[in-house]
Amino acid sequence: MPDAAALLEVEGVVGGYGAADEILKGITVALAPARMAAIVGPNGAGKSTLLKAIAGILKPKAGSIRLQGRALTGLPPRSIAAQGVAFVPQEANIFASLTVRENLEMGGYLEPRAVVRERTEALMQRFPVLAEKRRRAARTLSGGQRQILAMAMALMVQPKLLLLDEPSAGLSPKAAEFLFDSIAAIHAEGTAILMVEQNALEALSIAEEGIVLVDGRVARTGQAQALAADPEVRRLFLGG
Amino acid sequence: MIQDWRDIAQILLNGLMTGSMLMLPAIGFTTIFAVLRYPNFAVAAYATVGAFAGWVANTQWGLPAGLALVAAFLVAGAVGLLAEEAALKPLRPSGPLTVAIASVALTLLIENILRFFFGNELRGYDLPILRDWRFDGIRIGPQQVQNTLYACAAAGALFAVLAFTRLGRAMRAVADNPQLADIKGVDPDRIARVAVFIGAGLAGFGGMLLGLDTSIDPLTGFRVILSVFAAAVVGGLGSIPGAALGALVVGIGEEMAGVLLEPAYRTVTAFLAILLVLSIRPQGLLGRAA
Amino acid sequence: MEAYIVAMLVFAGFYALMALGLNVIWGLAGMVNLGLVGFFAVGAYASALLTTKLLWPMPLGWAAGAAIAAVAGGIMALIVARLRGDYLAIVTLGFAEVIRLVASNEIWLTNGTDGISGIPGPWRGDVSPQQFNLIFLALVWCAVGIAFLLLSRASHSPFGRVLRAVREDEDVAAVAGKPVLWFKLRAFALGAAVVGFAGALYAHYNAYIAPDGFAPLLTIYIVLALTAGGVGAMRGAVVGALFVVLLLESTRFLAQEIPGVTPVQKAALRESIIALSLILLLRFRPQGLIPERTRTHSRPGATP
Amino acid sequence: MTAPLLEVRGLVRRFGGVVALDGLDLAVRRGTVTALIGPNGAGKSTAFQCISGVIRPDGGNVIFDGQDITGARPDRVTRAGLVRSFQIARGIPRLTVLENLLLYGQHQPGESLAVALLATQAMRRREEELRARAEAIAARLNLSRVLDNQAAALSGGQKKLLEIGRALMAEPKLLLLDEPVAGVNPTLAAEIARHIAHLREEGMTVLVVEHHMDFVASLCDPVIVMAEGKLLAQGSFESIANDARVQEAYMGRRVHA
Amino acid sequence: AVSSFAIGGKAFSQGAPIVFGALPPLTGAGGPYGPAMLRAIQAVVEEANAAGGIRGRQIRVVAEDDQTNPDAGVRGARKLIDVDRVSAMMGTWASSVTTAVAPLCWENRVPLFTVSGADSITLLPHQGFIFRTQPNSKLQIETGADFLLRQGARRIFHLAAQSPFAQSSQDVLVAKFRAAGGEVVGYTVYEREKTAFRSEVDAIMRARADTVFLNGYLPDVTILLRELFRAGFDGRRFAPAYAINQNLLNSLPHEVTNGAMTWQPSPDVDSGAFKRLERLFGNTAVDPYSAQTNDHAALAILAAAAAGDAGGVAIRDNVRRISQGDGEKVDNVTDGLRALAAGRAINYEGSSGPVEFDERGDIRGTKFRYERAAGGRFELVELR
Ligand SMILES: Nc1ncnc2c1ncn2[C@@H]1O[C@H](COP(=O)(O)OP(=O)(O)OP(=O)(O)O)[C@@H](O)[C@H]1O
Ligand SMILES: Nc1ncnc2c1ncn2[C@@H]1O[C@H](COP(=O)(O)OP(=O)(O)OP(=O)(O)O)[C@@H](O)[C@H]1O
Ligand SMILES: [Mg+2]
Ligand SMILES: [Mg+2]
Repeated sequence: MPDAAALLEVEGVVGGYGAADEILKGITVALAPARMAAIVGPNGAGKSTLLKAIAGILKPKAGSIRLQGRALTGLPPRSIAAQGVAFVPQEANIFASLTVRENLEMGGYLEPRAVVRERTEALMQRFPVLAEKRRRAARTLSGGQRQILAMAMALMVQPKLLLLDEPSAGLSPKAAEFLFDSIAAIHAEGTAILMVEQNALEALSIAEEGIVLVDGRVARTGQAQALAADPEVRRLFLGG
Repeated sequence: MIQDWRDIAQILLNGLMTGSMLMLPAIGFTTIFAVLRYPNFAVAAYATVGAFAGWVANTQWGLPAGLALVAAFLVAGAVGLLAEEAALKPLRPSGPLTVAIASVALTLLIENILRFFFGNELRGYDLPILRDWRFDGIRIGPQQVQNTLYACAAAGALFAVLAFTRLGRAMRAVADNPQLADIKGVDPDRIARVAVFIGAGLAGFGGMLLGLDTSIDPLTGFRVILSVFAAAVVGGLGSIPGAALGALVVGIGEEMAGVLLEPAYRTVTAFLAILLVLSIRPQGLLGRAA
Repeated sequence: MEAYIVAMLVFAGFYALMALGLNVIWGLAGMVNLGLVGFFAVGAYASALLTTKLLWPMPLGWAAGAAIAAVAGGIMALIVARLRGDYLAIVTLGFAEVIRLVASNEIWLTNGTDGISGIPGPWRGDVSPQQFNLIFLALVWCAVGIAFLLLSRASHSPFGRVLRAVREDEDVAAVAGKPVLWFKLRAFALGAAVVGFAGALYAHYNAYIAPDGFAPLLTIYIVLALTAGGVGAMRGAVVGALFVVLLLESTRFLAQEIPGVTPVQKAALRESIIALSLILLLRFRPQGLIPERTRTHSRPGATP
Repeated sequence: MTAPLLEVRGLVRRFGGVVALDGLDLAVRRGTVTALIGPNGAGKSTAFQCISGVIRPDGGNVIFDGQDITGARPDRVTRAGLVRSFQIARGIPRLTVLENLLLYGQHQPGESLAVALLATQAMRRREEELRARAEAIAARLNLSRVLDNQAAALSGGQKKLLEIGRALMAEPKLLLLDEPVAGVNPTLAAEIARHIAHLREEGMTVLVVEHHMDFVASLCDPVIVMAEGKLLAQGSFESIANDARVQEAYMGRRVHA
Repeated sequence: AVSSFAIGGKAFSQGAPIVFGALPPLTGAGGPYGPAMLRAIQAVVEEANAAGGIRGRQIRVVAEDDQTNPDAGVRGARKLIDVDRVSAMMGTWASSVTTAVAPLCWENRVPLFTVSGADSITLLPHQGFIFRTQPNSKLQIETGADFLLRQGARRIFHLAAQSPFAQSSQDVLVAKFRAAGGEVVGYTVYEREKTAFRSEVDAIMRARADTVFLNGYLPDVTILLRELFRAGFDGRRFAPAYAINQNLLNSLPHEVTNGAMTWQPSPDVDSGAFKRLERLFGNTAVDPYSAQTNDHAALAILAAAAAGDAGGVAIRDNVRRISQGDGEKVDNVTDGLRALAAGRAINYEGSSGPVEFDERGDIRGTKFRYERAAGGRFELVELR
């Protein structure tokens, strides 16, 4: 059911890795422009796999993915990026051997030079750790520092759609709070966000919609606050 | 054997001259490694291809040395690109070792294709051979000085590109994490092609210089691949200035043979030098720690 | 024709032994060893010298060949302890070259590039050349069989599991409580022993060894054999060796059928076909003919 | 009070210009689940690296169970009974989950070459024991389903679980966990907390780095706070959460008790 | 298998063709030599087939590439012996290949004709199955040294590629030069596969040698000549004719090669066999190895014809009968076959010399031709 108003439409997507090619067992979700949805669910449910499929890293076996009505299915990641989708993967999300500054510059690879310079400076101000470590190789960052860098790289472009895979993992409470504030701010500027989070309560509290993914299927969808309040969802997926 | 400082200076200079022949192929080798992260032994074949391309340009079409070198670069680069796309690229998902091994087979293949068309005869260029310069009893070869200059220029230019340009950054990003680079909008395949073209081209360029110094046959590149590989490793794989430096270490190591052991043990002294360097710096002179 | 096939199977046996040895060092423990032919030479020279100069009985010579190669392998492992991947490759390659040069230059010991001839073979001269070939065929393939069984056992044992862990991540293996260097050393020595044993047998089969015979080309063949067969799988090593000998030999007959080219072109075509087949094999069977599989499976329905 | 199981005195580690550890002192008492918290980049993981022998400290001492293990190789540290997990999960990608677990099993005679070749009875018996233990641990961590998968084919969270599972396999006296539940589903995280509590009952001592305050609050006592490579504060979770310095450096709004 | 290496497609008269195995290096370090060696063998066989073959039986050559590697050589020899059932083997080049292949030959009773130089080869217990057309290094170096002394050399530097005859050459040189009041001022063994020899050349310059003996092979001697030129060495340069051959002269500028001297075993200047081969090879001059393999084939053919039996033992036993003694002198197979058919005894004089063997299978007192490079060509200095 193509929705004229939707920014992102994922319809009946089936896909996986090599022999295990049915990790996603027919996923249908949609996101309207400038909305934010949080995806929650147990480990191994297929959350990251879904984001990878949208970002073009994984070619789905069946189903379709559309951005503003245009098919993304089968396009390489760089083309999808060029259409305004920024993706922060869960693992291996920085260039370890490049310096922090170069990482940011790579984040803005598709942007003009002047914009890159300007945003690099802006982001360094926003995240002072990055400014402090600008000349260091990213591999020397601590776990939390890496996470911030990965996030900042995605902010080097002004995407229509931001895909975040567990952005707060490994962040101190203070840093996580700051991060969620930042995400909310980016969202407020009109960016649509699809975010996978294990820090589920926090995520559902800033998102408008919630999606519960279990074993490759969408188990529940609905308003974020409502889901967060649902006792069964709380018990099964949100740690009580 | 060593009587005065002149002998020492001469040995060092000889090492430099010997090393100068390895520099360009080593830089080519390391350039490909820097982006694709596997040792491409086919640079041996690309060097031979360059030597033959230069030979054809020089003796068959009558082009001067400079233009023949350009031909060597272009033809070797093109062959490298073609071979990469057809033979090696499909193997990349199987891991660097598989590609490395396939590149050895590729070397055999290209060597024999050349043999098929050119036979085993030794060939020489239509170029004069210059006498050495002498300074106070020390001997320097103009040809080798020229080689060194070419290699340093190539190394400098490449290093600058890698370190300071958008393309260079993208190359290093692809080397580091091709998938993430793709996500950020880089076409890793295109970057790989650029690297392979430059790397193979430089190997071909170096191969022709090698041919100028020796003579060419289908084994021209193969004879030096061990030393080339050693140079790149000693310098630190993936480091462009490292490859140039490594070539010098290997060259000097080989020329020291006469002093340390016997000339018949050239390779042994070279490997002792390599072992020494690697036991102090396991990642090579200018390489980054793992 | 039968005699020829027998002889080629003997060769395949040597290659299989070498591939098995390499598989322990490279396939299991993940240490790139391009110095294979060096250990082969050490085994060959040790046994040849002991049996011709000191008149040791042959089986003792073979055992000594394996033992000396093992010691060389152990020393090598210590020297390269801190090196990884391609850095290891160049040092081991260098080792093989050093062995070859020593064999060429230390004439007092090795007879230099003249090589050592007249190395005894079991019942050589007492039986016909054909029978000698058959005896050796049995001998070599027995050795392959025993090596195969022992190494398979080692590879599926806890010992092999640690080696595979070392191959993937030394830090993790160390944190798991395993003395990484000690494991590497034993793997290197074990693999080198098998290769050295192959060298010893080879010397007595050929009756003659010379430095020229221990050129890097042989290492290339074995590495190709192992890759073709499947790195990590012991069966792969044996299958790969057979495959490479088949490829090397069958191309002779194929090349003969090509009309209208000179002999050099034929030779070039033959080697091209060999190279091309290997590239194609890697392309279409990237894990080799026999991919590595782990044998430790959980029991069905296992619950706490 | 008995001597602490682990004692770290004046630990220093520099990386080029960066001082990651700047004279860290800390002690872990036997039978506790101690938390080590602190801002990102405080030096927690570096402290783990130094204690477990993966990197060498530039100064200071690590004393474990009465033994000075400063700068000892990681395998020795592990065999002494101190096992750590990695923050950024480092599975052995081409081994299966089961093999990853078995790898951490100790006292396997089959790791000697001769025994491996002979496949002795002792080896097989020990292998059975380890296997039973591995299966039990996997079941606890929800990994039973992926026991035969290669570690490379796990989801991000599953890899973290495998990290914990492997460390448990070694039956350590002291377990060092670096962010065990980052990226782990909250329901499972709570279960892991219960499991760790259970291990403490059985006499194991645990030092855990974690940013999830619910997890820390429910499980850990005492809590050690470090910042900029040094000890900042120490005490029960309550006292820590109310410490102004800690709030300033570390806690967010939500955690203010 | 039917071989397309077979020469002479004419219908076979009488019975199966006789098969000769050729095992030259077509790839690897010997690659620059092998192809011409094989061509020389085939030329003779073609000629013999045109002359009606051996008592009506045609001859076929099956060639295998020894890859300049004993391991590959042994596999190739196995195939020739076991599959093609050759009655003679010829054209092995590298000493290591020859030594490795030799036991197979004598065990299977197949004579082996070789150009390898290592003295040890004919000392093997080969039961007469080895024939070496290359003079052993003692003989060869002695004549070379005599020539150099005649040319006025007194201070010689011996630069030898690592090979089985480096040391024995050195011993001979020292003895010869000392006896003549000269001196070997330096002796260096170098690694053949290297691409630079600057330090070696420095040593020559330092030793103030008036003559340098480049005891190596084509690729390395090419580099050495170049290096000597660069260094401004103005003494004599002397090398075996297989190291400095026409191919080398073609590949280097004339000013580099002018004056370099070579020597090789040779028949009389006007030898018909040599002329024939020269004609066949067109403008590339005949190198010593192909001159020898040309004789390998001729010897095998004539021996088989003389025996009336193409078996290996028969060939072994008849080689000396047709190559020495006071039979009718012939310098080609056509004449030889005709003479034998007519029942006359013959003495074959080949393109590499009079080819007479001693009891060990070594070539006996042969003549040598000494040449000097000038303007990219060889000119004869003397023949004795
Ligand atoms: N190899 C290294 N080279 C240079 N600096 C390093 C290296 N490893 C760590 N650092 C620096 O040392 C500091 C401490 O890092 P560490 O990883 O110990 O932090 P952490 O407390 O574990 O943080 P997190 O909670 O984010 O994981 C950081 O500033 C980090 O950038
Ligand atoms: N590279 C891979 N190859 C094969 N299977 C994989 C691979 N990566 C993940 N899987 C499997 O796919 C399933 C879904 O993985 P995915 O990473 O999407 O989970 P997730 O929902 O993101 O979990 P988590 O919260 O733990 O990150 C898991 O069962 C996992 O074992
Ligand atoms: Mg995930
Ligand atoms: Mg950390």
